[in-house]
Amino acid sequence: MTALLLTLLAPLLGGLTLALLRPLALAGWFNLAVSLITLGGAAWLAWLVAVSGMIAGMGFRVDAFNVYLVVLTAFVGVTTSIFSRPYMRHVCSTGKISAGSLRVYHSMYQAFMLTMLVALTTDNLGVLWVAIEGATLATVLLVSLYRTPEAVEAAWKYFILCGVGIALALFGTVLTYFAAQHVIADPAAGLTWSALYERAHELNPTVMRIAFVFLLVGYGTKVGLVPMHQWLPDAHSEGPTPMSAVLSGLLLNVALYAVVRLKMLVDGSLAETATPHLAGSLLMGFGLVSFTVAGLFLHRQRDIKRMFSYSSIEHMGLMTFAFGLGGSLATFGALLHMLVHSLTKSAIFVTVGHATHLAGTQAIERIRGLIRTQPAIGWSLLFGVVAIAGFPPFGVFTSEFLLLTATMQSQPWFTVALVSGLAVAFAGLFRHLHPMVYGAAPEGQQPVQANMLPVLLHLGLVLWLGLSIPDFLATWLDRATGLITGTRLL
Amino acid sequence: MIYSWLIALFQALLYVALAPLLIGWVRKVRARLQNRRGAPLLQPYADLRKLLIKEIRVPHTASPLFRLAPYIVFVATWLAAATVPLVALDLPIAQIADIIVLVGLLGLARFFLALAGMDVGTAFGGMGASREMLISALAEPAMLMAVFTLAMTAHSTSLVSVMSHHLADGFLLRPSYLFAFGALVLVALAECSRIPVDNPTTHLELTMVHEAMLLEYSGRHLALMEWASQIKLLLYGVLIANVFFPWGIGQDFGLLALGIGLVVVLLKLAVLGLALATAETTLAKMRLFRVPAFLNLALLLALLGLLSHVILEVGA
Amino acid sequence: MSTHAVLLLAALSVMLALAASATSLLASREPRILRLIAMPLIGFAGLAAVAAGLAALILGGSVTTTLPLGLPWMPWHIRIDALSGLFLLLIGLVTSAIGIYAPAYVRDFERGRDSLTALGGFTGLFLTGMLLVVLADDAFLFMVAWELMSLSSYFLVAFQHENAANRRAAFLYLLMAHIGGLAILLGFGVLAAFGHGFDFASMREATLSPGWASLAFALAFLGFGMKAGLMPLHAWLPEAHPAAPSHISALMSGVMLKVAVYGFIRVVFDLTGQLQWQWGVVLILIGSLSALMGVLFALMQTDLKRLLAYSSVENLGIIFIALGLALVFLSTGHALLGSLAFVAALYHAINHALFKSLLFLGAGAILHSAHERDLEQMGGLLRRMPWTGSFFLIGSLSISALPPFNGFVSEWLIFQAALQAWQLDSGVLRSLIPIASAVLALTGALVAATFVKVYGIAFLGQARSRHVRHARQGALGMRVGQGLLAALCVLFGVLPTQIIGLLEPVSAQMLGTGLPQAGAQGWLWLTPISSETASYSAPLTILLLALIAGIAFWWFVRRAPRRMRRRDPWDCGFAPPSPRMQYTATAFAQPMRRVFGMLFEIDESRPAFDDAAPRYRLKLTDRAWGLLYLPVMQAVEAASRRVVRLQSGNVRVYLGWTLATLLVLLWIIS
Amino acid sequence: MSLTQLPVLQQFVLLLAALALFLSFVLLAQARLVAAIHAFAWQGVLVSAVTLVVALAGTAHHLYFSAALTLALKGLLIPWMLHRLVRRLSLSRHTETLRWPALVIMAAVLLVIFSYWLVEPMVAQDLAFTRNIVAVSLAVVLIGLLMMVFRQQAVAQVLGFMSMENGLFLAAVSATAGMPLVVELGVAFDVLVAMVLFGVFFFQIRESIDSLDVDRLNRLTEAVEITGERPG
Repeated sequence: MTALLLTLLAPLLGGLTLALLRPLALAGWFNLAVSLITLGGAAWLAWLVAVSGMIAGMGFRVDAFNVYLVVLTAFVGVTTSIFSRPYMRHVCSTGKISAGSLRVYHSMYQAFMLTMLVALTTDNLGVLWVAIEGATLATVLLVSLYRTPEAVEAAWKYFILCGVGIALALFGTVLTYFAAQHVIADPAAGLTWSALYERAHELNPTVMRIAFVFLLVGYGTKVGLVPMHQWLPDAHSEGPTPMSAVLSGLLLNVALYAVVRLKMLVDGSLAETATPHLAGSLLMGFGLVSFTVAGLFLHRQRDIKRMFSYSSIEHMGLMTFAFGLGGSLATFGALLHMLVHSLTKSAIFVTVGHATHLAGTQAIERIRGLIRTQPAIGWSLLFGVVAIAGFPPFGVFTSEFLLLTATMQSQPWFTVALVSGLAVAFAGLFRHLHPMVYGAAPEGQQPVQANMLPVLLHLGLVLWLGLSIPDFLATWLDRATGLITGTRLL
Repeated sequence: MIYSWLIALFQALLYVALAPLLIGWVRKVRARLQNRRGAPLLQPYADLRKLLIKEIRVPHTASPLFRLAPYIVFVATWLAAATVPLVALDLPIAQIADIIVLVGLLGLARFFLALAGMDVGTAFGGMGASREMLISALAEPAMLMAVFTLAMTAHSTSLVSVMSHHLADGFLLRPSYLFAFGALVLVALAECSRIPVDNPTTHLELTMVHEAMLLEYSGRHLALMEWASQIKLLLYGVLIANVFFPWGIGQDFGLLALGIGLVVVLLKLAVLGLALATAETTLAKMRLFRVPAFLNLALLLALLGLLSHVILEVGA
Repeated sequence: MSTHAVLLLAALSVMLALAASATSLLASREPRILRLIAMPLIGFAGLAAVAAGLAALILGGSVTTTLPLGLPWMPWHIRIDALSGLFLLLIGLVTSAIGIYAPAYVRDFERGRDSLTALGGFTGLFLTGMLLVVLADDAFLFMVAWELMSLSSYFLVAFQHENAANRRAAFLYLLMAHIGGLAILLGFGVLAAFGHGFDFASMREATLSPGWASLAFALAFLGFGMKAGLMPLHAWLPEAHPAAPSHISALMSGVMLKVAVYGFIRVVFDLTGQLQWQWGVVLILIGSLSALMGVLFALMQTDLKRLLAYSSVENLGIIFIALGLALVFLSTGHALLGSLAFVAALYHAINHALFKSLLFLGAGAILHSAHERDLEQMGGLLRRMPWTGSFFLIGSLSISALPPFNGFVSEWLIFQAALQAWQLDSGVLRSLIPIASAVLALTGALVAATFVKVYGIAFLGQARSRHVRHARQGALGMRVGQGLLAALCVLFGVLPTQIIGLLEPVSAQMLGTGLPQAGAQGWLWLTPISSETASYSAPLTILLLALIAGIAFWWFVRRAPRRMRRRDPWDCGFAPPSPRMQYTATAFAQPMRRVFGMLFEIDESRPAFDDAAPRYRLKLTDRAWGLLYLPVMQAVEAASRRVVRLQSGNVRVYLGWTLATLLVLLWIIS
Repeated sequence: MSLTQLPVLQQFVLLLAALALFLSFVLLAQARLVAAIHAFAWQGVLVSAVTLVVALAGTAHHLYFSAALTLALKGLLIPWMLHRLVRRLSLSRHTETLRWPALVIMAAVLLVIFSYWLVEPMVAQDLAFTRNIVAVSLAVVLIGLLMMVFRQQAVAQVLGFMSMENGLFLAAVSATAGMPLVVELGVAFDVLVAMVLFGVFFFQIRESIDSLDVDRLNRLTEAVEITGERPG
């Protein structure tokens, strides 16, 4: 429990102090330190969970499903803060933002981490909602940090769309609570996920069905499911790059996590009805649509960050599909995919950040010949995209392998859509990637000092996961799979 | 064993010896048909002899391959010929190569012939080579198809088995054989560069095919090349004669059998030569781009032969 | 020598390959490392692979082990049986030759700006990938290795990426490789679904309904066929193979395509189990198409490496025809004939690996010393580089399937198998197969034409450009590398009986029957079915050829002492010909172009009579593009153009979408 | 059971709910911004009143607290903030002409029917704590969303958003006897922060496009034609 408190308090206090901390040079380091503490707490927590299986109490619940996401969140938080320190200094020195907004940036960074961690660890659906809404509030200011018209516009859209979505989710939560009241006497416990999960089969299916639709549309907006995704590329492309990294790497995951938790409840309550797999089918539908549409979007990109945010949508769609498909194999694959995708994608965004500094623009047609200008950036970008495109020996391949074979086994016809979607997305990515990394170096672009450590760290991990999944992680994922599907793989 | 090998050797030498005679005979008959007296029957021998003793002139631009080619062409053709039963069936040498190998050996000869044509780097050489390869490319499948028809009938690609199978059957009217025969004749005309595909006697620049490749040769090189083409003609003659009308060929290695075999095969060849000469006097050489049509006819015949074999003879 | 030695050798080979890529990480600092360490390591890896392969073939049986990598519930399974042994041998032979050749060849790049680390590192990974594919015994490792192979070769294709054509080639290559890989993966998915496990052992156990089996076959054929460059999925091949450095082209064309063949054999013959004759028919048809079209395109090319790439399409077509025959015979219960066709396919696979690599290395040598890929600029190279010239001649003879070289033996065996079609019951097959063999014959003749053209234009005649006129003989290593392959070509051509003895265990292990008759008449006589049916004695052929030629030569020289004078070419008495008067490659192909014209899109412009500077321009494109590839590309483009309307930019529209989605879903569930 | 058998308090609740629904119609159609804000304030008051009545009727005591909270937040604080903003943005005189008002109103009516039809089965199973106010609150939510779709004015959009929140509160109290306190607080806090941020954004938007017409926030789009460069 202390571990959990440490994990949660560190960003809370850190955020507050950063809001007040004057000397900017220090802020970056302090930010990093706080993230490190958080990571330490998360690691401790993970160890405890690995030992005891689950930690619950004080309205919190840490089990196999969310503990690895907690660690992931903390880890990406650390690496991104490593990257963001010099990056934001550079931004600040170019005069794009004022010292004050830099302070806002740092405190909001920690606030965002806090909301993420709370959303993951809480056992209360209401608190979950509050936390995710909080994440929106924390990031919306960061999106408009640069104060350019585009940035403001992006922030507004982000705010409005996610606000509405979240509101719908709240309605869904209310309905769930409504259904719970007829099952659970104690009103206080009416929103505790664990309590609901135990008696899920008693929840009134009619209510839960409607509730799930609201929750799906609501949190789905956050996940970036088509057609509620429109905020995502805007927010990613206009916010500072570290923000894009954590948005793509963490926020989407957490939203998807919420959807899956709720799907578990609905599945329980619909088990005896005529449509037991309603939730699953809805997820599959949304997943496929997002996956395909995002793949097509990739072909017509002009902005490098927008491009990769669409690729995030595509992968979220893939995971959603996998969770909808159900079955231990697919679920295991999806869980793994959450992990490797956020690692890879945040690595890519870090690299993209350097590339944009190098070229001085986010326009794809102005980023050319990176390998010639600065091999480190060029190769990292190339390898990152290769990894995200699902080539071994990177981990994304492993999850896609599991996912495709699972689909082939249960729903063969969907594989056609999946394969064509993957091919389209691949072509879309590489047609833009090739001219960016290859070719002769353009005139007047000087190498920038870039810290490639986060990228190497992430890609190294993804590579490791692709070659072999360590036992503790395997058991976590397997326990989570058991939790979600009821059948374990190992 | 040794004896049979000796006979094989004798037969091989027989090919070399007889080849010019066949050419002489064809020319003679043609001359007669054109109301000329024509050169004596043995003129080709004299030509070869003269070429052999003449000095060789090699272009500056020629590479070593230019001088190597005649030997390879000659030997490959000869080896191919040696495996075709001429007077006696079932010689050990026939085991070395079945029909496909035979086609392969001829291909080897052609390959080097064409290369030799291109070696000097004159326009005509290249032209000849290009056309030769076109013709052969179209002729080879037809040839193999025809051969396959026979092979599938005899369930074997070895000439010996084909012939003995044919002998064992006695005289049968096989439609497939009829088609195959037609195809093989057309192919033979093309392969031996006879009218109507090519004119062995012309040196009119733009119509040459075979001659264009030999243009730069002289002396013994030329002799070898000419000789090789004569052997090739003889080979096809024997192939047609002995495969479709194997009767009379020596079944054992007794002198009598061999003698009869020789006489019979000479008679068959005489008849064939007569036919060839008649054809060449009556037909005119066709334009290069009519040749594909001509060879497609051959291919069609061969295919018909094959199909009629599959459908009419094996089926049911 | 125990079976574990096989494993150790294989492991050693992989290790060396990895070591090669590891060492070349330093090459960016110290360029010579690539030449002095990395490339030799590749060669040694090849040697180790040869040893492992031979050991596996000779010892027979199979060894398996697992590595603590891969999925948590499924470590990497390794298995070496006769089939893997054979392909290890194949990979090893070519790779060792390249190990000798490459050091001298990569010297050129030390001056260039392209990253040597990339070159060496990805070459090592490429080799590793191919080795692991052959060693893999479970779907996961297989796919990992497979994609590693594709990926690293993609980087090698994109190696000289300042050339836009190379970039496009690399893009197309990786895209199609990716799609193919996914198809294979799905095929494994089917097998795994019935076998309840990703390891091949449990897939073998699986019993599939014919429908599912056919699905698995179709997926495997799609995937592996795409990699093997079968028509009409070949488009990437003639683009990608020439783009890579020549020794890599040799690896890709000579070895990687064979790895695709291996995968196909492994999945269809080994894992899928019950075969169906319809599959055979499909293979035969596609194979014939690829063989014919491939060679026709090769004949039309003027870029040497492109030409060789197209001829790879043709040869893979031939291999798949043989596999198709094997499928037909096996599924109709003619085990012996099946294994005959099977062995023929394997034999041709090895042969193609040998002579195609030889030819690519030759092309590389020309590129190295004359910096020229365009046939129209070459000529007279035989005198400039006699060694390369001679080796290239051997390669051309082998690929043209002329006795007594190796290409001939395998095609002869295929013909022999095809000619046994009379044993089949179905009249359709009885008439289809001989026609396929006719196509094969036509292909053979056209190949001969193609390589007469290549050799005649490139090595004979006179140089057509200055830099070719001053080309110099390549370094010793390059010559030795080619020499090794050339020697192997001759060896495999002259000793077919022994080679088949080597191949037999494979078919014995895969199909349960070998070729008992093949060597029954003694090592001199190759009699695949029986001595009455067909026999061929390569040793005697070459012996007699040499003997008679020798005698004749000796006789002539003795009788007529060499009286020989050099003179200008006669050329029917025209002026002494200049290089520009020679027949060009385009001209050489003109008759064929005219005869087979309907198969291509030909865009030809002849000069007018009164043209001051007359120019002849010819552009020849593949109909497959217009029929298959462009429509797909346009469809995707159109679809994306429609879809982006979603991102209209107006937040109210977005909100409208949300509302609509909500209402629709609510309506659906109620 | 029909209305007549209900205790008077619940009848009162129904009445208030109906009024709230009517007010969101008013919000939807109201052209003048200030008036709209007033309407919104009244809606907030009604919601809190509903909460109060439910508290009186029921046993859940924390509902008194949440009623007070709602009143403070929705009835007073937020409307006041909006007023200040409108004044500072000098939009007091601003009126906005709604395109095809009749159509929009019809759509809203359809939404009401839809939500009733949707909630019908729940009511049929007689789960509702009070009679199907759930339908009403759902309608309020959806109409709020509809309003955001049809209003181009940023402030009006925020009003729509807030009235959605009202609908949520309504649902929370009517369907369930109020959410757990921690959640109530959290939600209230979020709404407050959201409001503050909205205020910040009004100014940012204004300074970037010197207007609050959201239709002019349309730079970030992909729909315009581009010539996709070939690969490689």
